[in-house]
Amino acid sequence: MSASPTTHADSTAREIAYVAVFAALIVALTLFPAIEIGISPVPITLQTFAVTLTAMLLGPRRGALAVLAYLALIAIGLPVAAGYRGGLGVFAGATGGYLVSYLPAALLVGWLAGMALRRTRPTPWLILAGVAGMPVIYAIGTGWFMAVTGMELGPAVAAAITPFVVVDAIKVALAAIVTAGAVRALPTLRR
Amino acid sequence: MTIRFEDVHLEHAGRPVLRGISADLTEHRIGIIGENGSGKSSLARTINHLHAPSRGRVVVDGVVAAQDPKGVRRKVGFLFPDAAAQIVMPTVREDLDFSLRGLGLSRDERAARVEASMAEQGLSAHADHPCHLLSSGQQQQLALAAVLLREPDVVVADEPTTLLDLRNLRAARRRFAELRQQLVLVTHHLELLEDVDRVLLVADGRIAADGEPAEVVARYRRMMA
Amino acid sequence: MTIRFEDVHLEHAGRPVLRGISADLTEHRIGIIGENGSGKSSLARTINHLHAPSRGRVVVDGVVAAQDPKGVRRKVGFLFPDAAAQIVMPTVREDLDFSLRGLGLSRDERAARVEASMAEQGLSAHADHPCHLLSSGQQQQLALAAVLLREPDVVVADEPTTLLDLRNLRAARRRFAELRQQLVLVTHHLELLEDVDRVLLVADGRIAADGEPAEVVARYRRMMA
Amino acid sequence: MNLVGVYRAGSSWLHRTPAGVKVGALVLISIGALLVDSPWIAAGLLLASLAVLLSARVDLRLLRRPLVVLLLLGLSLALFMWWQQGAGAAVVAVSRLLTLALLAWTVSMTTRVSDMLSVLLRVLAPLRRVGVDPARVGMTIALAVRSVPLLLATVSTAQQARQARGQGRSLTALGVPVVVRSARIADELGDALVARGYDPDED
Ligand SMILES: Nc1ncnc2c1ncn2[C@@H]1O[C@H](COP(=O)(O)OP(=O)(O)OP(=O)(O)O)[C@@H](O)[C@H]1O
Ligand SMILES: Nc1ncnc2c1ncn2[C@@H]1O[C@H](COP(=O)(O)OP(=O)(O)OP(=O)(O)O)[C@@H](O)[C@H]1O
Ligand SMILES: O=C(O)CCCC[C@@H]1SC[C@@H]2NC(=O)N[C@@H]21
Ligand SMILES: [Mg+2]
Ligand SMILES: [Mg+2]
Repeated sequence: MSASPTTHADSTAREIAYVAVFAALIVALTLFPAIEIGISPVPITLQTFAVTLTAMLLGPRRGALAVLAYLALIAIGLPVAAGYRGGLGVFAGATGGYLVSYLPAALLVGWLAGMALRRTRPTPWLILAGVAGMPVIYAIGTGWFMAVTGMELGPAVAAAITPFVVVDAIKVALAAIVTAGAVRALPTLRR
Repeated sequence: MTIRFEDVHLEHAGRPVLRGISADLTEHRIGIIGENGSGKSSLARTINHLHAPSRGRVVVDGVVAAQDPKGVRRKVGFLFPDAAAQIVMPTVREDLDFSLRGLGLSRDERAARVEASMAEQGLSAHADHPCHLLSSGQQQQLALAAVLLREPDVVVADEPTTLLDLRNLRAARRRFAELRQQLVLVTHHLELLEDVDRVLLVADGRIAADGEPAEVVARYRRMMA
Repeated sequence: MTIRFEDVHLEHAGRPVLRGISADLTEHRIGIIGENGSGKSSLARTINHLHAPSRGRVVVDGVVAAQDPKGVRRKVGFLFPDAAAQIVMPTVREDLDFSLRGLGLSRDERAARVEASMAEQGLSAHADHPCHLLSSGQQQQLALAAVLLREPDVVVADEPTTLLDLRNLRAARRRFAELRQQLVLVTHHLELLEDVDRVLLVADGRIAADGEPAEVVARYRRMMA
Repeated sequence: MNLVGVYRAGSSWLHRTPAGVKVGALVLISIGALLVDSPWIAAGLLLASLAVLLSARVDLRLLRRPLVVLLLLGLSLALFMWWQQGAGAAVVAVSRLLTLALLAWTVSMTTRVSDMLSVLLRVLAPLRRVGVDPARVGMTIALAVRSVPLLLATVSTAQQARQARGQGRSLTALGVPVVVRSARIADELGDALVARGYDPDED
């Protein structure tokens, strides 16, 4: 039951609650199955799904704050990154760039999704909004990966992008479909 | 219809939760009671293999749950304590239609069955309403309608009447009493047990009493005194 | 302690939910009953200004809720239907300590009060346990302890006994009966009303009956027949 | 399985070590591990962190599933690095991965979240000047930690509900109820904060 916001302090408190709960949702979906694929040092996770979904549902501001809270949980040492890793060291590792990239990605996707949701048939537009976040994630993620592993661009792309493009596109599309469904199911969700 | 528990054991996070449950449920309506944390929900969830026993097995009408989870889930409809947890689609009509997926029905056939179900449950006026704006009583009704649409042989209901007012409680009770399916009802609403044929009392993962509703309920009251 | 509703109106999403509620609650224990969706929770939530009335006002012990929300929330402790939902900190000790924030107490003073509260409620052994590992009865206890730590003058409880077994229900009932604070209890568990001094029956956003518990409950039963 | 909020009271030297020291050491060691490129040193570091974990005398059963996931991750990393850069690089990369994980587990099993938060608040204090309110950050993180078990339960209930309805694979059937429940949990948590007198502008 969302209540009518009564004072400024109350709505700030409620915003904090939303940010915290969706940060926890990103954790829950990350820990859900961190699946291993073929031959890449980077795991497939539901993070991209969770981050895209959160940004679409909460908008750029609260969405990015939720991502930031998730990154803070990792930073203080809680084992909530893929593979149950945690601590600041995770950011210095090969996949740290992906984690950082979720922040600009959430801002972009959240902003685009806001426009998509004003359309009468938002789903295709939401999918586009989600897909727009992928290059952001790959650019920062792969750059970081190259810096940490010292790998050349070619093999780095083969390790850090190629295996994921299709699955990520599917995850992003699913996030869009879930968002469209959830917004219809609970019209009060995105104020 | 027989639900058979054969020495069912279950652990959650390494802690034993069910410690050897054996019983044959053949009656039309069976109640399950017991204290908080005794294992009632866990037991109910082994029936359609939402939990996998660590030892022993559950057999529903000859189908071993662990061997054919999809098969038992076709036979067993399940109602969760929080109806909102099992409503998956945005509107009432879509959610009911969702139940008919994968059964090989034609579009028209599905639409017809959904209409009939809404009419029967008095939900027609809400067909295109967002499910989560319905009242708790209506959500509960929708959850039951969605389960019945798949024509199960057994309905397992885990505390389906929390938060209902007197009228909705009575309506729910009537709906359960009229069910032609076999019913397994987990509940803290002891007055609902007046309608059942047999009651199991679960205590600390074991069956502590099993038999006539009035007797078992009296035993439970003494235990809780 | 007086809780005064002065012609309180409330809308949700443009739909009227409370349509002019006026009453002076001065008794020690007041029950609120009514059908699902009649407006009970909405009414209870105006007392500590979780909802802002669209017309009229609520005054608690001379403090106008809309003018001084923090002030009324110091006076009014609130229990939600789902105890787990009002536990905001990871462990028992931290959650209790959260209640003492912003009261200008020293660190040691806070720690001492938290210890005392845990001892009183028999929660000391769980001080550093994650709250989600507590049983439903213990979570309910923790929620009440957290409310009482702030030493409110009034406790408003919105269906605080759902999903409890017989023993926990009885324990909760005893805890409410022993409360020295004024109590406003919204409930569908009609037997809890045997302990109260006055009952309000809410119907469609208005007060449909108000008075002796036995009479009002009988009226409600007739209404729901 | 979830390793958030797994702290259990204990009396090992790690339990007694101040949170700041542990979190700081985690940072330093993990950065150190990244600078190491000798397989011997990397492997030694891994053995040392294993010894540290064991010396915490915590309930190791909690680690069974995380360990399986981590070892799978390590295996694919090993194969990849071996193929790309040879055995030495593989040992370094895998040791690094495992070291970071084992140490993080050790810290979170022996440190109260509230103690970790006070460390964070101290670190964030200078950011007050650029408009960051450390108390608010700490509150958000504490609430997130509190919410993790609620959300894991939400996901698993939704998964069960979708199975029970005979639709074990539909992602909408999982996603929509999870989102609706999450929004409800957030609303309830916000209500509770307000009702319990939380004021984000003070502290
Ligand atoms: N997913 C889980 N992980 C760990 N422990 C669990 C899980 N689910 C249940 N338990 C534990 O198993 C025990 C039995 O739980 P169950 O839900 O079956 O009890 P119940 O009889 O249905 O109780 P209630 O009356 O409160 O619904 C409890 O101690 C509970 O804490
Ligand atoms: N946040 C909200 N947005 C829109 N409508 C709401 C909201 N909260 C409550 N309502 C509606 O207001 C009406 C009164 O709701 P309220 O929760 O006060 O009823 P109640 O008497 O407590 O019912 P119950 O016995 O089911 O708890 C209902 O029709 C409900 O659907
Ligand atoms: O260490 C982490 O927690 C980060 C893992 C990053 C995984 C990346 S994100 C983009 C791509 N899609 C996936 O499913 N996995 C990789
Ligand atoms: Mg149960
Ligand atoms: Mg209510």
